[in-house]
Amino acid sequence: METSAVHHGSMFDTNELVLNMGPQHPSTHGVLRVVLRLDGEKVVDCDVVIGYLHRGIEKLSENRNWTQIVLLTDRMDYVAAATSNVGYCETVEKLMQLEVPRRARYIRTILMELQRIASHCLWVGTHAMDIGAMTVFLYAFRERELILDLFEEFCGARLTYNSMRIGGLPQDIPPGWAKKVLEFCDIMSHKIDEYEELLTHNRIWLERTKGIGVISGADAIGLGLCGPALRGSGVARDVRKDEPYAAYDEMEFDVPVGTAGDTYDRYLVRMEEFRQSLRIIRQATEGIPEGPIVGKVPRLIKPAAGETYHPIESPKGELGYFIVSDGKSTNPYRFRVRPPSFCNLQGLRRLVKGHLVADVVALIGSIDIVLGEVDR
Amino acid sequence: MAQAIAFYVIAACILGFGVLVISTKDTVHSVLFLVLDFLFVAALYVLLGAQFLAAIQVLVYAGGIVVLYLFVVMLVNLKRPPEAHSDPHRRTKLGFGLAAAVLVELGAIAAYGYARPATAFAMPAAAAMPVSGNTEQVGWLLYTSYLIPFEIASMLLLVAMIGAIVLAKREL
Amino acid sequence: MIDELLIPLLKIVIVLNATLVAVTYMVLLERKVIAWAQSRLGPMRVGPYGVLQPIADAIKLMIKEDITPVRADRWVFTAAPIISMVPALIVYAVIPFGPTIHLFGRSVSLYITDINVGLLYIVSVASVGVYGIILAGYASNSKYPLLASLRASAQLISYEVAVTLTLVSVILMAGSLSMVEIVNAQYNQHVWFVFAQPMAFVIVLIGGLAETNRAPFDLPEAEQELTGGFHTEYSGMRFALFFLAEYANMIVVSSVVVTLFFAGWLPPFPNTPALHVLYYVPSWAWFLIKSFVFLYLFIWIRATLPRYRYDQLMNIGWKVLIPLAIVNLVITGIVKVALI
Amino acid sequence: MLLSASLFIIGVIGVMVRRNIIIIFMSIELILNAVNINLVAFSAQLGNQIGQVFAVFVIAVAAAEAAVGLGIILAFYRNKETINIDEMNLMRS
Repeated sequence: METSAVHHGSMFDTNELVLNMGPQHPSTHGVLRVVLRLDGEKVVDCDVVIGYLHRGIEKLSENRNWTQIVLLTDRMDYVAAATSNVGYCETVEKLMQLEVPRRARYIRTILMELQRIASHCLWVGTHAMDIGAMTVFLYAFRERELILDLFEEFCGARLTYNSMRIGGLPQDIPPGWAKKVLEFCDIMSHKIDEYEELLTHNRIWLERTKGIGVISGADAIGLGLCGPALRGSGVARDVRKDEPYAAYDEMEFDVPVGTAGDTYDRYLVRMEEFRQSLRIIRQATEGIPEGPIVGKVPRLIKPAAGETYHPIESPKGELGYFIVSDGKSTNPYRFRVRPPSFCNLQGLRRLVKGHLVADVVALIGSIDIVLGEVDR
Repeated sequence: MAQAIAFYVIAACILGFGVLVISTKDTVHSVLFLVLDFLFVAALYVLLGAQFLAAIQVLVYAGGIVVLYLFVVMLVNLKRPPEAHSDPHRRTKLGFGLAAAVLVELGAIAAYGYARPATAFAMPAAAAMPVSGNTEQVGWLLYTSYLIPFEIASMLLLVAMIGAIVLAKREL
Repeated sequence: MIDELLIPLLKIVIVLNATLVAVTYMVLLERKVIAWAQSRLGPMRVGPYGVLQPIADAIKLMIKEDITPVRADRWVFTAAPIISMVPALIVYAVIPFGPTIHLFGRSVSLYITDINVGLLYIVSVASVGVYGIILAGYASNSKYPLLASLRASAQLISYEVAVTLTLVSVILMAGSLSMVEIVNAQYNQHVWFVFAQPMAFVIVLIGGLAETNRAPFDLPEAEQELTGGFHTEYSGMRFALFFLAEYANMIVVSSVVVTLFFAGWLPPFPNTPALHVLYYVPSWAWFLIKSFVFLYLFIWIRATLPRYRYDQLMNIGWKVLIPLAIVNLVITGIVKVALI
Repeated sequence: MLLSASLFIIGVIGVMVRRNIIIIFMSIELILNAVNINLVAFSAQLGNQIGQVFAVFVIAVAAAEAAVGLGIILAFYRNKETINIDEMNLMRS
């Protein structure tokens, strides 16, 4: 593999040091490799090298039948597997023009928002850990554990759920589950305050995140950033609001946006998203309608020839599926994912320039990437 | 007796490490030997009853100056030996010659000293050896009789500091 | 003969061993306290509540393979951990754990030696400790350790300036450089120096945190940034030496803080006759209790705070602590002169 | 005295023989230390502290010299990429 993407001439420039960060580095969140060119500790330039976790999910999907692909989508954003599942199922439903029962859409919404909280828990933990606050990490994992328990009760798995079916859900929620979700919401709202107490007004935290990796709204759009990374720069783009799917059109929630576009604002946006997610979960759980959980799905899933693109708002940003069906075979003709982590990652180079090595890890944490999704 | 033994051991170490400092190929090793050398010099000071100076020696020399050297060595970190080229014997002869001259001169002084034993120095008092309050006495002298030199030294340090910053700064 | 040779030797042996044991248990304490702060249990498997964990750790570190990187500077690579360990240990020579007491009919002082430049000795020996870190970074022949060691040495040197300047004001208060005399001065002046010199105390505490590379100033070993910092390439016993040196330095810093600002071995309110009951607790116990409080504080801080960035760290050192130290020194001088 | 003289000689040899400017600087430090040893020895012999006071001055001067000297070396290295003293002849050419 050609990895020597570092620009030439640096060998002879004694003032610059080429530092290879990753793929085995404690804070590159998986197997990201960042080649930094340093002047002292200042980052002059950086190259992001990806592909260490490439499993060919897109190509693989073209050789699986439509139901089997759900399982593969689990392995993309493995900290938010349910969201990937829903995104795929909804795309196929759109392709087949299937009607999903309202109950299923509500439960999907609850699961996705739980997943968002779980993913943000992981993010806040690792992000704080990268900046040196190790306690938040364990606190956040404690709460993530509660969500994993809820998922386990729902579908039996804790990480890769495979919890969606085209046209609905594999099974209904277990009795008493809704009550547990509400209990969790009560616990979680206190815990968010606890994280904020440790970080939001901490002077060291402020100094480490304010003014770091500033990016304007226009630049962020230009780079194709999405999700909290985009909203941190003041662009109120949220697929849940702009192109509602599942049951979001029936939910009431706000889209938090930042102003400065720095690491701190991205942090604040995500912290507020915790609360908004809880709000959505409460509304959805209290309003789960009765009814079937699976729509009228044909025995053999075989969409008519055609193509479609369907975005959803994953915890990391806009997750879109582009699927082409030739109408003849029982597998997609073309399967393409627009992963938010991948798009956000290309902003990294722009963000880290001129900052210090210590900021690089803060910024990697701040754009919240999952390598499984970047490489697929 | 014990003092004499200690003195000779320390002296041997100082000289040995001194030789190593100038003869080692690797600059970093050389710096390391320099540190050891200075530590032994500090030990010698203790032996001579100058604890304050010993502490200063360790603090300033070992803790400060040599760290600076080490920094510079690491910054200009070169694996290639800088003396590989350009005839190494050009000034070597001169160096040894000069050293020999100094040695001869010293020998002469020593011989002279033995020939006319101690009249000029009556060695006033080994009894007046300060035992404690060494710091106090040095401080007292520094701030009374030698106040002006002291101030000049501090000015020198200030100037040196500014000079070093100006030199080391990349762009003004 | 016994008084001159045997007792000092005995004291050295006791202090050295006690230090090493204390250091290993310090590691356990840190793991436990942080675990509690993070709603975990910490080590629980070795012995009841994990109390034998340090022994297991020691055995593990000793029998681990000791790797020297191929392109490392072999001699310096081996010397570096030793260089960082030795100063950390010999500092204990002047730390007074207690006054002179009577034991088996002899008067035994609870310190190894009391030299008249005690504080200066600590500062200068501590300044030698930086070599271990620099050389480790250099000898590893690897970029992360090199970066870390440059960071570490710059950090140590700049904070040393602030701490040393501050110590001068304490010396002014006490009128002596000897550690024992400093404690006695606090007895004679009827005040713990922490109340007389609150600013100095804060500066020394912060500087002490920075000099021991503890959070939030643990940049040289910032795991998330520089993998392992200067000991990235080290393993086995050599790594253990660095580790021990760090904790030994922590104990030194807390001991120095206790001695300088909290009257060392004296109980609280030493001059109040009503509270003379407190003298029934042995002096060394007071010393250890006070030190323990600070060690706990260090651990607590580590569990709570994020890490500073390198340039911020230097800013605090040069633009905040050193000016404050100088101001403090000048004020102390003026007050001292005014009182005379 | 002999000790300090010998150290002095080692320093002189170092200055003359080595090409590496950093080692030359270190040799100068050795020479200064030799002087210091002398001063302290005399102070101990004569039983007064003046020698030590001068030694303090020498240390201060050494520190200043090291700072400026190393600054020059760094500046020079940045421009010329060498620490070989024979190649330092800017004035001449």
